[in-house]
Amino acid sequence: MERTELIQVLEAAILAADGPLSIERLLRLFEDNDAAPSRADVQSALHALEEACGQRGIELKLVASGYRFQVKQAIARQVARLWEERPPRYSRALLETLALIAYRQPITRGEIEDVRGVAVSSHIVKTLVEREWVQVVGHRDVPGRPALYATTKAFLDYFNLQSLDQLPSLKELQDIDAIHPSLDLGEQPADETPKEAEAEPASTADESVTDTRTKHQD
Amino acid sequence: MERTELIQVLEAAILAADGPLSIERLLRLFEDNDAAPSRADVQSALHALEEACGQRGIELKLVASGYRFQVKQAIARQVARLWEERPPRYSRALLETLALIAYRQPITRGEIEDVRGVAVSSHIVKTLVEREWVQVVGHRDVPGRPALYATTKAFLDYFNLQSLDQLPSLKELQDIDAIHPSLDLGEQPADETPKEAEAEPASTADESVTDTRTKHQD
Amino acid sequence: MGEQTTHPTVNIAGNQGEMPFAIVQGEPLTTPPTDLYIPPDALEVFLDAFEGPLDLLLYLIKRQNLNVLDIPIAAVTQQYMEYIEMMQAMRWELAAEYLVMAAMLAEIKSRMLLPRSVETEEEEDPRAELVRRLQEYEQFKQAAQDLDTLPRMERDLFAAHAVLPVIEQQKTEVPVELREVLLALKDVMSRAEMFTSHRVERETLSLRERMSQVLETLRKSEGFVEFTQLFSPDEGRLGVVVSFMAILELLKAHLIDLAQSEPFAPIYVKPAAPEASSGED
Repeated sequence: MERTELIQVLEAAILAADGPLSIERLLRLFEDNDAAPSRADVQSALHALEEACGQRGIELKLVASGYRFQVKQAIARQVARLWEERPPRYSRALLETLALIAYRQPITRGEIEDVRGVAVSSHIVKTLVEREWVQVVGHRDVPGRPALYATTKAFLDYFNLQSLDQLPSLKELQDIDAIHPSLDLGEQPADETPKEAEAEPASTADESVTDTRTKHQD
Repeated sequence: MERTELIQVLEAAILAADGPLSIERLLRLFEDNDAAPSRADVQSALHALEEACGQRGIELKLVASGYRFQVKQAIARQVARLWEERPPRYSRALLETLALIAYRQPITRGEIEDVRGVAVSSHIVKTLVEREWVQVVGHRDVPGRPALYATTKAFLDYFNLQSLDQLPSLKELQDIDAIHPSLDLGEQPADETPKEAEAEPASTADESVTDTRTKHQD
Repeated sequence: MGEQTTHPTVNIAGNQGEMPFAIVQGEPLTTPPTDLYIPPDALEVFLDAFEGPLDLLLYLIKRQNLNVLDIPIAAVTQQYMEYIEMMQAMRWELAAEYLVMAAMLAEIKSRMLLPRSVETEEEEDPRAELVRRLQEYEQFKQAAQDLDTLPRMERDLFAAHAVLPVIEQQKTEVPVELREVLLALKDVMSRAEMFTSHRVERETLSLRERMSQVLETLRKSEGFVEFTQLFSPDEGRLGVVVSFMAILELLKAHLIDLAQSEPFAPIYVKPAAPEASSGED
């Protein structure tokens, strides 16, 4: 198969698909083809496709479940005017629950409630499951066998991520020893964090927010 | 607005929209823009976009309600394989219709509906005819002159049968679970045929379901 | 629920007046209350603004720019209690979690007051557990905010799609097993209560097949077919009988007509229709 043709088919397939397409799925397009391209061919073609987007309004993006084309961020706001409806906003409760599932998975509802200090409404869990951001991956072997929740690839796709690694890192916990070194609590791992932590505990949180925001505004 | 940017926004908008976009709708994207492009600008940009597709897998198409990108015809077949993964299945309704035509031929759509108790969609009949499993062999001489359907040789070929005789009898069907999946039905002796065929050939063809039942009760 | 109304500003000191903290009767409250007095109308909004006791406590601590690691437990407890009492006075149904926290604070406070026994080494700071929970909660509160700022679909990102054109002569050759067809028939027959018949149907099928063949022959020849052409002697007597039965059957069903111009002249078979092949369906 000609490279030009390969690139065209890949472009068309990714655009025609309902969701991101993995390399495996793309390779299967050529399965019965006599001159089926190799994985390396496909990867190189995808690379070419990515570069060809330079002057275009869209870009090729690799997210958790594969490749998709998306509107370039620089012009997304302009394009967003197509839709009258405002994009959905999510409550703090939902986002906190989602964050706990993302960072602590697999996790039970009870464990989420322990951290948040309040009950998690079933409505929130239902919404997360219905959006296919979260799924039950098993049950904890304790009385009641509570469901264990984990995030899905669709969650990563939605947030433009390839893997959980790409989530913003959690703010470090500080040891109370930093204040009272005499009291050895023995619970938390005594790493090197306390020193930096001492510096300015409150501000780090705020800075990271601003960082992320400015990063994605341009 | 820069022409390059205009082209990018138009491309992104048409690709991001859920349906074709009219020029009016595209113009509205720039409504509050100080340097809003004119209609002529947009048209010329669309033209440029169209030409830029030369080497791509997609093309810009003007359909009744506006512009959309679609996969080029030449590679559409290849791209369509994306959806082949899940082999399509015929509906129960289609299989029942096919079975009734096989066992009760020649039969009209109305007669099929009588047995099934529900309307037979033209889509089903069309599919069976297109597949060349079923053909119209005549018309019943009643008002409306409904088409009479029968199975074809292609039907027999597909199911690896030499003749309809090799289909199990209705009675045997009751024990279908006992029938070997490969349906090696060719062993049945054919010599009793004439005698019993004589018995009452007419009734099955014309008379309604209930009639058949009452008449043939032993 | 909007961010503006739900996020108590984390960093309070000297950093006021950006976004309204809450809107009460149309008046924006840009500054979170610095003392304990909250306008009664604002109280509900205020409570709504918190995601629970940990969130409220965190707010109380941050508001005074205190270090989470070194909470002046007495002062914070007092403030917390005052909120709770006020809310109870307003007869709001407080989530049980708020009361549990009140009890926990009271306990820590009393333990802090107890004189330390020197012998017990490595005694835990009574606040340790609370501090751990506060920090942990803060961690995820922050993570949730970070998550919210990530570019995401529908809001910042839009997937690009092209449609697939109608593919010409695309034959969808759906595989079907005979067994499936038979099962379908079994179903429809049971529904139609056909199985009460004890007839053997095998013969009928060959008869029916022949009927279809005769009709097809007629259709293909587009008119008259000579009677004898419908028989093939090489099928033997059996085949001839079946063909004959089929023709009789078709005659009876008024699907064909026989025509003969004079006695002993060839018999012709034709479709019963006035016109041969018109108007299907």
